Amino acid sequence: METPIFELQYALDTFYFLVCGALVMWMAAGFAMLEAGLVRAKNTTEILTKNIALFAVACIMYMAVGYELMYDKGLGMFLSGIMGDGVAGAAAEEKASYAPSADFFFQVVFVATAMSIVSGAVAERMKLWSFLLFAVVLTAVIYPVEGSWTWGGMDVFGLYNLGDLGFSDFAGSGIVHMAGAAAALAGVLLLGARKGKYNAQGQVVAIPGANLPMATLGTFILWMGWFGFNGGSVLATASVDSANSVAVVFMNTNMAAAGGLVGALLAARLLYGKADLTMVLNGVLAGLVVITAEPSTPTPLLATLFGLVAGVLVVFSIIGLDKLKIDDPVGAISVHGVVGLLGLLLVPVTNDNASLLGQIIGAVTIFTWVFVSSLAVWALIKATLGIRVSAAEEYQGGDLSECGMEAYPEFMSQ
Amino acid sequence: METPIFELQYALDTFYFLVCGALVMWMAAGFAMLEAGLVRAKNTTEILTKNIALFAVACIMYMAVGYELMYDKGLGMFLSGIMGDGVAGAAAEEKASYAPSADFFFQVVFVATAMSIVSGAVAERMKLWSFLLFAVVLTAVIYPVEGSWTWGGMDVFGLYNLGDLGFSDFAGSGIVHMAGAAAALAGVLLLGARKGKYNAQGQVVAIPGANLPMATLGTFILWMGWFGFNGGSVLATASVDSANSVAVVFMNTNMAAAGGLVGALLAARLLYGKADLTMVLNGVLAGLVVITAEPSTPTPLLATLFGLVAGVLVVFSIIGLDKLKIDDPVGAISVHGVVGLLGLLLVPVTNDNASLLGQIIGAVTIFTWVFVSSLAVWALIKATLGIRVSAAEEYQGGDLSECGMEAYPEFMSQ
Amino acid sequence: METPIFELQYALDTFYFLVCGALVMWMAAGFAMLEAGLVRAKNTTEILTKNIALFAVACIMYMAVGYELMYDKGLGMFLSGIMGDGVAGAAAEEKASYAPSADFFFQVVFVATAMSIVSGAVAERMKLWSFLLFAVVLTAVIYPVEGSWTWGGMDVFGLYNLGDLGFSDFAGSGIVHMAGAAAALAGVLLLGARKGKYNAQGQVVAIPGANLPMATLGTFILWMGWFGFNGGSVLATASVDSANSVAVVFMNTNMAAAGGLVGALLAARLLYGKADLTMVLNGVLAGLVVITAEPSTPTPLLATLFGLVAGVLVVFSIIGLDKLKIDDPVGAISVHGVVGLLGLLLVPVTNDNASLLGQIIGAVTIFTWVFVSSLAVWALIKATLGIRVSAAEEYQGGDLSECGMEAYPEFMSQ
Amino acid sequence: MKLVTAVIKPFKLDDVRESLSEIGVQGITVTEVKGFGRQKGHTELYRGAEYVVDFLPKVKLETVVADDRVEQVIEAITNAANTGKIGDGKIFVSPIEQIIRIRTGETGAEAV
Amino acid sequence: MKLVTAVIKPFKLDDVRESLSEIGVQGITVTEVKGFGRQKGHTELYRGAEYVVDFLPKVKLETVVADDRVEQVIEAITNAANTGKIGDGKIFVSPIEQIIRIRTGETGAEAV
Amino acid sequence: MKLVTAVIKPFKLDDVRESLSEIGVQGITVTEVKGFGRQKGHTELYRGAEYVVDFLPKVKLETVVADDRVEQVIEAITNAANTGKIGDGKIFVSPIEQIIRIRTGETGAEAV
Ligand SMILES: Nc1ncnc2c1ncn2[C@@H]1O[C@H](COP(=O)(O)OP(=O)(O)O)[C@@H](O)[C@H]1O
Ligand SMILES: Nc1ncnc2c1ncn2[C@@H]1O[C@H](COP(=O)(O)OP(=O)(O)O)[C@@H](O)[C@H]1O
Ligand SMILES: Nc1ncnc2c1ncn2[C@@H]1O[C@H](COP(=O)(O)OP(=O)(O)O)[C@@H](O)[C@H]1O
Repeated sequence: METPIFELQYALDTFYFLVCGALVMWMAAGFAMLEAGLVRAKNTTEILTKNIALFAVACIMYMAVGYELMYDKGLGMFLSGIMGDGVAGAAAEEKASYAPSADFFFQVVFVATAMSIVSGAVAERMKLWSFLLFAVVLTAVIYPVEGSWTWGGMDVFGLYNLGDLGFSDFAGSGIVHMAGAAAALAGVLLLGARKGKYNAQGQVVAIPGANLPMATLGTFILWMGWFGFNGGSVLATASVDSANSVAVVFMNTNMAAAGGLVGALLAARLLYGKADLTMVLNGVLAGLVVITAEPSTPTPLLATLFGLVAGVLVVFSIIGLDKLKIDDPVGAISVHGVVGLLGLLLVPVTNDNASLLGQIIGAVTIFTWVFVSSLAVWALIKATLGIRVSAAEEYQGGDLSECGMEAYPEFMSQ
Repeated sequence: METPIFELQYALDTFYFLVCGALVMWMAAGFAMLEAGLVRAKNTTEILTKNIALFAVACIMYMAVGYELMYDKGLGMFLSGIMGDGVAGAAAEEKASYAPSADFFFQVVFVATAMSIVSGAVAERMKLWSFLLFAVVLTAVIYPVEGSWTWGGMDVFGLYNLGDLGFSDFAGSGIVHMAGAAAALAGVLLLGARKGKYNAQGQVVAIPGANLPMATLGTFILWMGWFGFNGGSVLATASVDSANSVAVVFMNTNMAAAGGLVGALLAARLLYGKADLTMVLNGVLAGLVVITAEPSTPTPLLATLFGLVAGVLVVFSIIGLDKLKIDDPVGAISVHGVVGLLGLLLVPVTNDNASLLGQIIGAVTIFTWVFVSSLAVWALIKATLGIRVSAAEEYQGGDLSECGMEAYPEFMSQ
Repeated sequence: METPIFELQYALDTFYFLVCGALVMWMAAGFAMLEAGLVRAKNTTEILTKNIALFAVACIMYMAVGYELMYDKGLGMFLSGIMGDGVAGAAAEEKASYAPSADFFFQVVFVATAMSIVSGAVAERMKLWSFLLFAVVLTAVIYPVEGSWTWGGMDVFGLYNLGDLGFSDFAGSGIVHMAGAAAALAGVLLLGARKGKYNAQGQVVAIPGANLPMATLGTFILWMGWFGFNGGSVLATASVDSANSVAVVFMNTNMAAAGGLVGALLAARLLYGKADLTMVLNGVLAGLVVITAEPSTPTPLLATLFGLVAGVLVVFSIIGLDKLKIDDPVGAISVHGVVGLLGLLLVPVTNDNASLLGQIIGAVTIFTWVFVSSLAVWALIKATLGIRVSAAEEYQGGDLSECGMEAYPEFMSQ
Repeated sequence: MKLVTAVIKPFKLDDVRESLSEIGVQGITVTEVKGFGRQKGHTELYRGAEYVVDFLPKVKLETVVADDRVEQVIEAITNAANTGKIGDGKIFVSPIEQIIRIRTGETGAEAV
Repeated sequence: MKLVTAVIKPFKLDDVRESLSEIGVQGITVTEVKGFGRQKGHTELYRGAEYVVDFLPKVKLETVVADDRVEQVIEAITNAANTGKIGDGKIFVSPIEQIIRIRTGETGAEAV
Repeated sequence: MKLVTAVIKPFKLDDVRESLSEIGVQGITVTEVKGFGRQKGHTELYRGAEYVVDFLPKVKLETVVADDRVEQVIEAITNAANTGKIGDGKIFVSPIEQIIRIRTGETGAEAV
C-alpha cells in the first residue's frame, strides 16, 4: 500500500529513534555510575539501587499513565493500542512517519533522565522507599503534566499556550533537566544537609566521593548517551534536511561538552590552583545541558562558547549553593537547574522562532509547577513515611540500613 | 543491476544487523563486569580473564566450525566465501537481503553470550585452562548442533523437526540462555560448591561480591546490549512491518526488564526486609531472559507482567538452588536456565504459531542435548586436566594461582 | 530538488557516520578506563583528568585549526560554513553525499584517539598542564599535517605524494595509531622512566596497575568503539557494495581482536606460565591496531591470523622496550607503534592497490614528522614549563599534587 | 614513660584527638582494628543467605607519655570517648622503657 | 594483668576466636598486619617484570587478661592456630599496669 | 626479651627491613597506621570546600628481640629511617615477659 520510498523513510526514522533511545537508556547507567562515584563508600549500594530502580519505575508509570497524559494519543489503557503502526495512526487521525512504539521508547527514557537528576541531589540521607514513592508520582504525573504544556502542545491549565508565546526547548534543558532539578531542590530543602557537611562554625566541609574512576566513567557514558538525547530530538532523519540537522546536533552537542569541560577546568584552576576532576566532570555535563535547549542552530564555535560559559557558571553555582547550605552531593541542582535555565535563555540568540519573553515565561511555568507540586508530595511523604534515615543509619550508611549489603565489603576503609 | 530501492533496503538491513551485533558484543563486557563484581576480590582477575578470553574463543571456533555446522551455508573452510554479498548468495541458491558477513557477525556474538553464562556459575573454583577448553567444544559443536535444530531448521538427529512441532524461540530464551545454563549446571555438578559456601551444619553461608558498582554497571550494559540481542532477531528492519516489529521488540524488552526489576525488588523486600541489590540485578536479567523467547507479540503491559513474574521466580529459584547446595555465585542457572524455560513456556500465550507441546519438546530437546554432552565433556576434562583448582589455590584465590596478579593489588582487604 | 532515493542515501550515510562517530567518541572512555586501571591508585585522578580533558582540547583545536589544515574544505574560520549540507558542497565545488558536520564529527574523534595514546605512555610522572599544552599542538598542527599528506591527499612538503606511491592506510594503523605512538615515544625519551621502575641492578621492577576490572572494561569499550573506527572508515554504507564492505570490516575487526587476544594469552602462558591479564588486554588492542590499516580485504581467517601475530608481537615488544628502559606504563608504544607499523606492512598482502615500498615510505614519513616535531615541542615545553613533576610529587602521586584529590580516598592502601 | 592504648569507637576519634591536644599531647599513632567484645556484631542477608558481621570496626590509639601525665590522659580519653553505650572500648596502660626520636636521636622525655 | 599478643595466619582467626571464647575470654582486638619472618614471600610476574611480594598477610590478635589466665590463653591460641607449617606465628606476653572500661570507668579486673 | 616498636615513614620500610635483616633480625610485624605529631597534615580543596587531611600515613614496625640486641636494633632503625626531616618517627622499647612459637611450642630465646 505504501510506496517503497515511504517504507524506507519509515524504517530509517524508526531505526534512528530506536538507536537514539538506546543511547538515552544508557544515560541511566551514566547517572548511576556518576552518583556511585561521588558518594561515600557506605552509601554506594543504596544509590545504585535507587538509580536502577527508578528507571524501572519511570518506565512502568510512564507506560501506565504518563505517556497518554502528556500526548493524549488515544492509545487506551496501558497503551494497549501502541503496537499498530504509525502510518495508520494509532487511534486514527494523527499519523506518524515512524513506529509509535519507537516514539514511546524514545520518550520513556527521557522521563527516567528527569528522575535520575533527583537521586543525586538527595543522596546519602534519603530513605530508599520514600524516594521510590516520589519517583512514582513524578514520572506518572508531575513530569507528564509539564510535558503536555510544552512538547504536548496543550494549554497551561487552559490559560495560555507556551508554544504560542514563543517558548522553545529543543531537547529539554528546561522540560527535562531544569524540571528534574526543581524536584530535587524541593526534596533537598525538606531533607536538610548531610550530617557533617556544614560544621559548627558554619564552614563547608568537603565530603569526597569514594570512587572517581566510576564518576568519570559515568560522565563519559552521559556524554555518549547525550548524542541520542539531542540527536533523537530532531525527530526525523530520513531526508537531506533532517539528516543535516541531526548531524549538526551531534557536532554541537559534542562541542558544547568540550567547551564546558574547558570552562570548568580553567575556573577550578584559577580558583583553587588545582585541576578539580569532579568540577571538570560537572563542567562536561553543564556544557551538555546548556546546548540541549537548542543544539541545531548555533555554529560549532558558538556551541563551544555556550558550553564554556556553562562550565564556568556551574563552578560558581556549586560554590554558591554550598554557601547557602543547600547540600547537593553531586552538583545536580547546579548542573541541571541553573545551567538548564541558562540554556533556555540562550535559545533566542540563535533561534529566531524563540523569544526571550517566551523562554522566561516557559521557565517560570515549568519551575513553579514542578517545584510546588514536588514540595507538596515530598511534604506528604515526610509527614507519613518520613523522608530521612535516622542519624544512626546515616552514620552507618545507607548500604547496611537500606540494602543490607556493602558495596565494597572486602576493602578496608579509612 | 539491483534497483536503487533494493540497494537501500540491503544497506539499511545490513547496517541494522551491524549495530545490533555491536550491541550484543557489548554484552560480553556486561557479563564480565557483572561477574567481576559478584566474586570475591581474590578471584577477580581470573574471572575477567575467563570472560574476555572466552569471547575470543567463541569467535574463532564459530568461524572455524560452528557457523557452517549450524546453518550449512556452503561457505567453505573458515568461511572463506563469506565476503561476497547476500544478493548473489554465498554459495549460490540461498539469497539474503543483507551482507552475509553481517549475518555472521550478528550470530557469532550470540555464541559468546551462551558461553558467558557458564563462566559465572563455575566462578571462584574452576581452572582457567580447563574452562577455556570447554569453551572450545561448546562454541564449536554443542551450541551449533542445537542451533541447527532450531534456527537452522534441521531435524533433530534426523528424527523430528522442532519447527514442525510448533516450537518457537524468537531470540533464544532457550536456544541461547537455557542452553548456557544447562552447560553451566553440568559443570557445577561435577565441580562442587566453593569451600565455605555450606557450613558444617549444612547452612548456606553468604559470600558477598566484592564490587557492587561493577556488578550494577554490568547489568546496565546487558540491559542496553539486549536491545541488539532481541531487536536484531527480527532479522530485518527495512519495511514498515519489520520496522514496527523491531520497535515493539525494543519497547517490550525494556518493559520486561523493568518488570523483572520490580518483581525481584519486592520479593526481596518481603522476604528479607531489605532491598537486596544483587537480587534486583538478577531480576533485571530475568525480565530480559523471559521476554527473549517472544518479544514481538505481547502488549507492553503483558511484557511488564511477564518480567514481573520472572523477577519473583528468580529470587525463589536462587534460594532454592542454594538449598539444594548447587553453588552458583552469580545466579546464572536461575536467571538463564529456570527463567529461560519460563520464557519458552510463555510464548504460546501471545503467539498463536507456537504450541505448548512444541515448546516443551523443544525445551527438553535442547536441555537434554546440552546437559548430557556438556556433562560428558566436563567429565573428560575432569579425568584428564582436572577442572578444580587445589584447596590451597582456592583459598589463596585464582588471581595469584592462575593469572599471577591481583585485581586490586594496592587495596587492603578485610 | 534531490531525488527521494538520493535523499535516503544521504540520510542513511549521514546516520551511519554519526553512529560510527559516537562509537569512536566512546573509545575516549575506553582509553581513560584502561589507563586508570593500569596506573597506581595515587595517579588515578590525574590520568582521568588528562584523558577527559585531552578529548575536549582535541575537539576544540581540530575545529579551530586542524580540520581545515587537513582537508582544506574552505569552511572558513572555526568552520562557520560547516552547517550547510553536503549536497550543495560546503564552500562549493566539493560535494559530499552526506552531511559535512557528520564528517567533521567522525574525523574529530579520530584526533582525540591519537592523543589518548600519548597519555598512557607518559603516565604517572608528566605534569598535567604541560601535557595539555602538548595536546593543543598535536591536535591543532602535528596530526592534521600528516593527515593532510595521507587522507587529505596533499603532497608531503610539496615533494612527493604518498597516495601516488601506493601508500594505503584504511582507518589509520599508521596515520592515527603509529602517529600517536611516535609522539608518545618522543615524550617518554625526554621524560625518563618512573622512579623505581628500574632498580640499582638495572633490573625491571614491576609496578602493577591498581584496578584491573577498570582496565578490562576499558579494553571492552575500545573493542566496541573500534567497530565505529574501522567500520566508519568505509565512508559510505548506502549501497550493496559499501554495505558489504562495512559488514566485512566489522567482521574482520572482531576476528583480529580475537586473534590478538589468543596470541598474547598463549605467548604470556608460554613465557611466564601464567595468564597475564594485562598482556591479554594489550593483545586485544594489538589485534585491533593491526587490522586497522586494511580491514576490508582479508578473509576472516587471515584477519584472525594477522591479529594472532600482532598479539604475540606485542608481548615481545613490551618486554623489549622494558629492556631498553623505555618506560611505558600501559604498553601504548608497543600496541600502537610497533603493531601499527606491522599493520601498515601487512596491507599489501591482501590489497593489491598498496605496495610494500609505498607502505614503508609512508610509515617513515609519518613517523619522522610526528616524532621530530613532537620532540621539538616536548623539548620546548621542558625548557620552559618543565614536563616532569618533582620527585616528591611523584612519590606522593599526581592525584594530590596536580588535582588535589584522591581517586579512592576512603580505601586503605598497602 | 608509659604507653596508653585506647580502643574506641571510630567516630569518636576526632573528639579524642582534640581533647588530647588540648592537654598538650603531641604524638598519637592510630590504627584501624576490629573488635570482639560484649557488644555484638550483626547479621545481614545476602541473596537469602546469612552473613554474620561479627567484628566491629574500632580505632586503636596509642600515645606514649610521661608517667605523671597518665591520669590526665586517661581522663581526657574517657571523657571524649564515652557515649554510655556498650562497646565504648578500653584503655590499657603499659610500661615503656626507652623512647628515641629517629630524626634527632633524642631519647627519654625529650623524645616524646 | 597481661597483654597477650598473637600473630597468626589469617584463615585461623575464626578458630582462635572460638577457642578463646570457649575459655571465657570476652574481649579481643584484631589488626591486619604484614609479617616478615622465616616463611618467605613469593615472586610474581607482571608484564614480564618480577614483582616480589615479600611480606605475608597475618593477623595480630590482642587480648588483655588476668595474670592467672595467661597460660590457658596461650594454650588455646597455640592449639587453634597451629598448622605445623612454617609461618604459624608467635605469641608475646607483656605487662599491663592499668586497664579502664571507658563506658563505666571501671578499672582493673572488672574492666576486662 | 624486648619489644622494639618503630613508627616510621612508609617509604623507608624497605630500607629499615633490609638493615634489620643485615644484623640478623628475622621476624618483623608491620602495620599501616596514621600518625599525628609535630609534622602537620595538609589541606585540600574538593569542589570548593576544604578538606583537611590531618593524619599522615606511617608504618609501625614491631620486632621482639633479646635484651642484648636492643641497642643494635635501635641503631639500625635510626640509621635507615632517618631523613632529617620532621615526621621521621619514634622508637619505643617495652618489656616482653614471654614468647612462644606457635608451630613448635618453643619459648624464650628459641622462639624469636
Ligand atoms: N580484654 C580485652 N583485650 C583487648 N581488647 C579488648 C578487651 N576487651 C575489650 N576490648 C576491645 O574493646 C572493644 C569494646 O569492648 P566491649 O566489650 O564490646 O564493650 P565495652 O567497652 O563497653 O566493655 C572491643 O570491641 C575490643 O576491641
Ligand atoms: N621477633 C619477632 N617480632 C615480631 N614479630 C615476629 C617475630 N618473629 C616472627 N614474627 C611474626 O610472626 C610471623 C611468622 O613468623 P615466621 O618466622 O615466618 O614463622 P614461624 O612462626 O613458623 O617461626 C612473621 O610473619 C611475623 O609477622
Ligand atoms: N608520643 C607518641 N606516642 C605515640 N606515637 C607517637 C608519639 N609521638 C610521635 N608519634 C608518632 O610518630 C610520628 C612522627 O612524629 P612527629 O612528631 O610528626 O615528628 P618527629 O618524629 O620528627 O618528632 C607521628 O606521626 C606519630 O605517628
